[in-house]
Amino acid sequence: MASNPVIPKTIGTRVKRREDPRLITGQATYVDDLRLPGMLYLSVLRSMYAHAKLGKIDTSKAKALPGVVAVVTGADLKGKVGPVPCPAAMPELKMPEQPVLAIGKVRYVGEPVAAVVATSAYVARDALDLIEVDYDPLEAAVDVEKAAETGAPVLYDEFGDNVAFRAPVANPAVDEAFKKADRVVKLRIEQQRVIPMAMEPRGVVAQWDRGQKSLTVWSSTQIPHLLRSQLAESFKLPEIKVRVIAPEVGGGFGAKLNVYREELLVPYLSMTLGKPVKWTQARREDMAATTHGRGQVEYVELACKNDGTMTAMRCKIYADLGAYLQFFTAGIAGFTSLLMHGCYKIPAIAWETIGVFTNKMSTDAYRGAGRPEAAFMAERMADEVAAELGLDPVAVRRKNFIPKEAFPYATPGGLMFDSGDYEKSLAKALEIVGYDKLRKEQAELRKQGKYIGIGVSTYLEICGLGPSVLLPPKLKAGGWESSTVRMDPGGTVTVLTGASPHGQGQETSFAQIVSDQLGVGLDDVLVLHGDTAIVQAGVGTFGSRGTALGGTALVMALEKVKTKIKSIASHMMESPPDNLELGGGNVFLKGSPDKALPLAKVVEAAFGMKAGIPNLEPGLEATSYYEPNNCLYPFGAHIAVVEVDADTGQVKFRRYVAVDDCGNQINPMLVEGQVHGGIAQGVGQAMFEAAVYDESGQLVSGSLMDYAVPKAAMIPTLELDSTVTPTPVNPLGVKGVGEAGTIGSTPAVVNAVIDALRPLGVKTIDMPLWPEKVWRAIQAAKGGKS
Amino acid sequence: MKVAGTYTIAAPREQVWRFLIDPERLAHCIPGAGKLEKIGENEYAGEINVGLAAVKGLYNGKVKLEDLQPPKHYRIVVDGKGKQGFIKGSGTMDLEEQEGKTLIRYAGDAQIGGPLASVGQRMIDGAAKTMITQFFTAMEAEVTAAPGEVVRQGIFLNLWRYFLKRLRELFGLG
Amino acid sequence: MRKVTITVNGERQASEIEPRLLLVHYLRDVLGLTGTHVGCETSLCGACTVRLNGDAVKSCTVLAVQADGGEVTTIEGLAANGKLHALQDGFWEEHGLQCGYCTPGMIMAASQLLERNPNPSDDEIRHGLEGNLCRCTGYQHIVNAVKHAAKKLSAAR
Amino acid sequence: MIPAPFEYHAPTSLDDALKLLGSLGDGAKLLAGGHSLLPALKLRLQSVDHLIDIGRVASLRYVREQDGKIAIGALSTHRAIESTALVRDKCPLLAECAAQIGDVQVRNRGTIGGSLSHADPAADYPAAILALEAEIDAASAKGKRTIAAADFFVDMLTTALKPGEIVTEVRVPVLAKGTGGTYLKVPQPASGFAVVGVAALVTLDGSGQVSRARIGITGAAVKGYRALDAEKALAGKKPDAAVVKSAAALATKGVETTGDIWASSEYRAHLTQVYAERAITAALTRARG
Repeated sequence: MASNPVIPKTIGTRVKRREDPRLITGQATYVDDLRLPGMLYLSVLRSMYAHAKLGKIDTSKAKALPGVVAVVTGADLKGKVGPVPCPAAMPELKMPEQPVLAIGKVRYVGEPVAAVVATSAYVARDALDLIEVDYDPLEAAVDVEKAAETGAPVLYDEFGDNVAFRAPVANPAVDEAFKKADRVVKLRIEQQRVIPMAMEPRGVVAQWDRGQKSLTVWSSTQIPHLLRSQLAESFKLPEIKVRVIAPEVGGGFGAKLNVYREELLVPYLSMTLGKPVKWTQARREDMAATTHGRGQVEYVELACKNDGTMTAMRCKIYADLGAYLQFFTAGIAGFTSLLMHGCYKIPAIAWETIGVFTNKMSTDAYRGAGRPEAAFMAERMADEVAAELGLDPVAVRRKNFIPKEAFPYATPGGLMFDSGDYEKSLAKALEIVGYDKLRKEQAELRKQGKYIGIGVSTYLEICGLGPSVLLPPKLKAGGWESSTVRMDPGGTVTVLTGASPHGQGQETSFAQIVSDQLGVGLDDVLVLHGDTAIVQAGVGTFGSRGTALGGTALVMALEKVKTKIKSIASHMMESPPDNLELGGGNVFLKGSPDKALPLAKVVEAAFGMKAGIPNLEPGLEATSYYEPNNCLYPFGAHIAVVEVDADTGQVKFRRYVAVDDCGNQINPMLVEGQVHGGIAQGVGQAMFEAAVYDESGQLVSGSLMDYAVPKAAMIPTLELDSTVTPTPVNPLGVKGVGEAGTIGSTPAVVNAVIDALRPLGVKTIDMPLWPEKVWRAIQAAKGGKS
Repeated sequence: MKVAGTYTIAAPREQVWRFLIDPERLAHCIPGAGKLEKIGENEYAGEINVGLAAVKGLYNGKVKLEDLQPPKHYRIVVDGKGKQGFIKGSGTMDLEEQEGKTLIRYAGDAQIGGPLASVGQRMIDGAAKTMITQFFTAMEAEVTAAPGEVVRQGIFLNLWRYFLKRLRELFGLG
Repeated sequence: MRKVTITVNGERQASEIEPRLLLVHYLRDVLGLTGTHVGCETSLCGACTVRLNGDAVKSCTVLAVQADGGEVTTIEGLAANGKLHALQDGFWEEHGLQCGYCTPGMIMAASQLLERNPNPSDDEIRHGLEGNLCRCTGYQHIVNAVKHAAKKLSAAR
Repeated sequence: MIPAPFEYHAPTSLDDALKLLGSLGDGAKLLAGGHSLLPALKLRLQSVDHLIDIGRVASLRYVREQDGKIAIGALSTHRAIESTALVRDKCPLLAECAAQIGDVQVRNRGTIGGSLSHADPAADYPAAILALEAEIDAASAKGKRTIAAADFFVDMLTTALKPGEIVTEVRVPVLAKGTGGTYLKVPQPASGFAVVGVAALVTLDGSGQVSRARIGITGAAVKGYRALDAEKALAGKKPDAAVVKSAAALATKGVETTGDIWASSEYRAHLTQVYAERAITAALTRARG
């Protein structure tokens, strides 16, 4: 395939999105927009306690409220529905059972305790206030390091302690290198918990068809097919009796890449009550009870020579898992450790990951999922090496880059980097920002008492999962994606994709691929997704895989369709198929576009069957599945320039430059959009966002009153550019760009702030860089105790 | 959340102590509290309408006095639950006699949970400070009242008393 | 229950509603105008922004009874005679949206912004949209979209 | 997201509103713009039996000059205050303050009367109202009275308003030549409330000495307050940088600052002093013309 690259036509151009007309006119249908006859409304009562024994739950008053149809508790559901499926499997992983509604104990604030079904959402909400629950509060395990210690309050008595897994990967070469090192730099890094906060909260509608004995579930999910398989298994229904629809989905960022309790609860209630049931999450529920991201404490050490050459790296990662295991909860830290060296040629690495249960919401994938943590580690350490040795941070990076000649590059963690040219993207970013001049300006301004900081991040990530072995073993899907291409009798093209985009724009980029390959207009292509009754099979959209995997499956299916088109045309044009090409709505002889047959005639022949072609199978349709043989490794260079107000600790952006390399770009406008959005979330983590739990496990930043999602004026104007280093892994040469911005930006911002304050002696500040923390770091440094 | 501070009451320690272990008079001074029922040795239960103006809620509360060392020290454990959340806390009161007045040192730690905590964190510290001030002001009025005198409590009256006290202190009249 | 008459997108609507019904629920559940979204419950995200008597308001923080006798414009009523509003066009041209959830509120807020300031700077746009959160775009394309619309509107004047 | 049920009343005159308020008693609550009350109702942090929507009392919606002052009807929105030429020209401090409240949509609906009555410790108005020594009129079935700004903010979420009283008008002075004011704020990045907000108003005499200084502070403590010590430290002085700095250092003297996740009590006090310095400096620049 790699030898047959796609000829670019609309590919590489800024095609306007085909999804937009319905979205800008208010005509799109999100889950909460569904109205079904006889629909009932579900409201969920959630625990106010982080850790408590559940006593009596009195639902009698709620049941008596007019309009209330049913009230259920964990006891009512026991043995009937649940537990929540989890595909995780690691050696010696402790796997707690996650009931649909709490049984016996609650383990985080927001855990579902009871549910009300009523004839209106207002009544359902009123009824919640009438449910009385006896809690016997227990001490909560909140801090991840303390929770790992013996003597900490234990979430699961049956496990004895809170350590879910301990995965040490020792390497004698690392110890050896540290012994020989000229210098060793160390950092403790806190990756605070953040809340994904898709603008559309989660929602589920379920409709049980009594006649057909079939279930239809609309869910705001990134993985409709996976959800169908899990629902079928949970309800012991054949998959043909379960249809899952992900209608318009208002963002996911990894938080909708899961099967949640409500996705079992709502269908169960629809099945038992015989009516459609709808549940829409309120924002505070979303913040408390949709998976969180990050949540790691890392102890990192790096050995280097006096010239800045990095020789070995090791880290110990405490992963704050939260109270239950969701799909990827246990696996995220694995990505962090595998990529801890970033884009640097560090010969030896070692790590230990410790997964710890805490009385908080589960952590799971959030834009980047493990890689932002890794990039942060590598990029912060690169700056620390530079500071330790008095070198320029850029020089240290250049000294240690994996050179472009080294690809494919086998990493010490056992990965195979596909392609890269780290120097190129860095050089471009430096040029745009005017690095040398900026450094001079910085020195000048320092003399005037102004603290300007320049933060460089040359990130690297892994995406496009990928070879199936990298996904959780018990996941009911591999690392593939699928596509069907079907030409319609009138000459239009319907594409079915197993990817399930929710803002990324694949209805457009996939139409571009089809348009270029078949020579049809963009308006003649319809891309369908997100409905298991329409789309053959699929895995979903996450991990920057949509275009790389779904797009490649599409190219493969198109190849098959094209072969058939050419074969039909060859009969009609009396020319061998190899001599034919498609373009401009025609099939034509290579080199002679004037000798053309309208594609419509071929389609007519395939559907009308009147051209007298022997042995022709009617129709023009093909399906392909694509599983890559390797992952993809996008990279780039981000440079943040900030000014710190040393009197208050406030940080202001002066510039932000990003040069990203995601291989070939189908639609540069969509790529830009992904990078912009990614950077905003990365800046959000660096400067504003934190899921703050207090000592007793209360989520005190549990609403938008205190959880600071960046607003427009908080994000700087972004100066973007790109380099193009195609991957040899897939025929499109594309990598993936959904997460790149998030991964690259966080360390750039933090490095910039530390860089600004370096003369004062500040070495590290934990994220988010709230003014008080920055101010305190300055005060401490001034007092000589940084 | 941790709170700590001192408050001086113009009354002898014995008198303050008697007040502090009298649930009925105590309840009279807890902002929003109704009648406290005795449910055990030094343990009382009742309804408290806690909060400030716009954000008020009804809590079912329990108060327990522990580690009683008359007339100088005890520990108070409070546990309240309502629709808007819960409050669970404990604190110590240490009484020191100072020339006929009593210096009260209080220190406590409270957990506030539920909806209150998830949207109201910015107000909690201020609310606690406000309510503590209200409590002590009310208490002072109660403690220093003549026997048999019924003290009218209420937020405005107590705040007024508080300001008068501050004024007196300011001008060295306290 | 209370009777209200509200003109929504130019059509008079008479309904009998509970006083506690929020304007956003009235629009979505009573009138079926689901283009206006609910994104938070603390009056901060702006996804529910509509125009009420000309003002951009968060329809989650207005009771429907407060709008009695008033005029409401929602995203569904923005395009005139089947022609997209300059802002709708701008958001489409400049890729000012991804998942689309914040978009109706963002566009409605931007429509007020451009009425008050027909030629805003980047900074004025960013501050003028402080009541609307977007989690996808990083706002840059939104700023471009508003500028695009401003240009188009001033050319039409 | 869904308020508990209540009875709804929509009087169209102040008299009717006062009658309702008088007759319905404790279970009744006034609804003006609703941007303090409705969020609390939606979160069920508060519930009411009766909601008296005074939004239709048109007589409380005005901004006009009268007797050398600017009179603002209680139902004037923040937007009206920020955008009315009269306020912008003659009392820019207040316009600046109004312009920094919440966001555009909030300012379109929220009212000065509602905000003041709610007395949120981190609301913006208290700083400006205190610095301007505004007068606040309150009406009840029994009559009308005027409350001085200094007496209005009693405690956290608590004002000097008595049960049955409605704020009807706020009066601020027309600022004379030689007087400069500004409102500077550190917005909490999520909610937009003031972590700290400082309103500084200074008047310089012919010799360039401070003849009068008023500093209102919000966000820092349980209620808005005047930084009297800082004001005193400026009065009668030639305000060079050192004088301003030492005056600003007194901005939290005797005040117990509050703490939350965004700013501890200690940091808030520090921030108040830094912003007081900046606000005073900016006000002086304006006073000098």
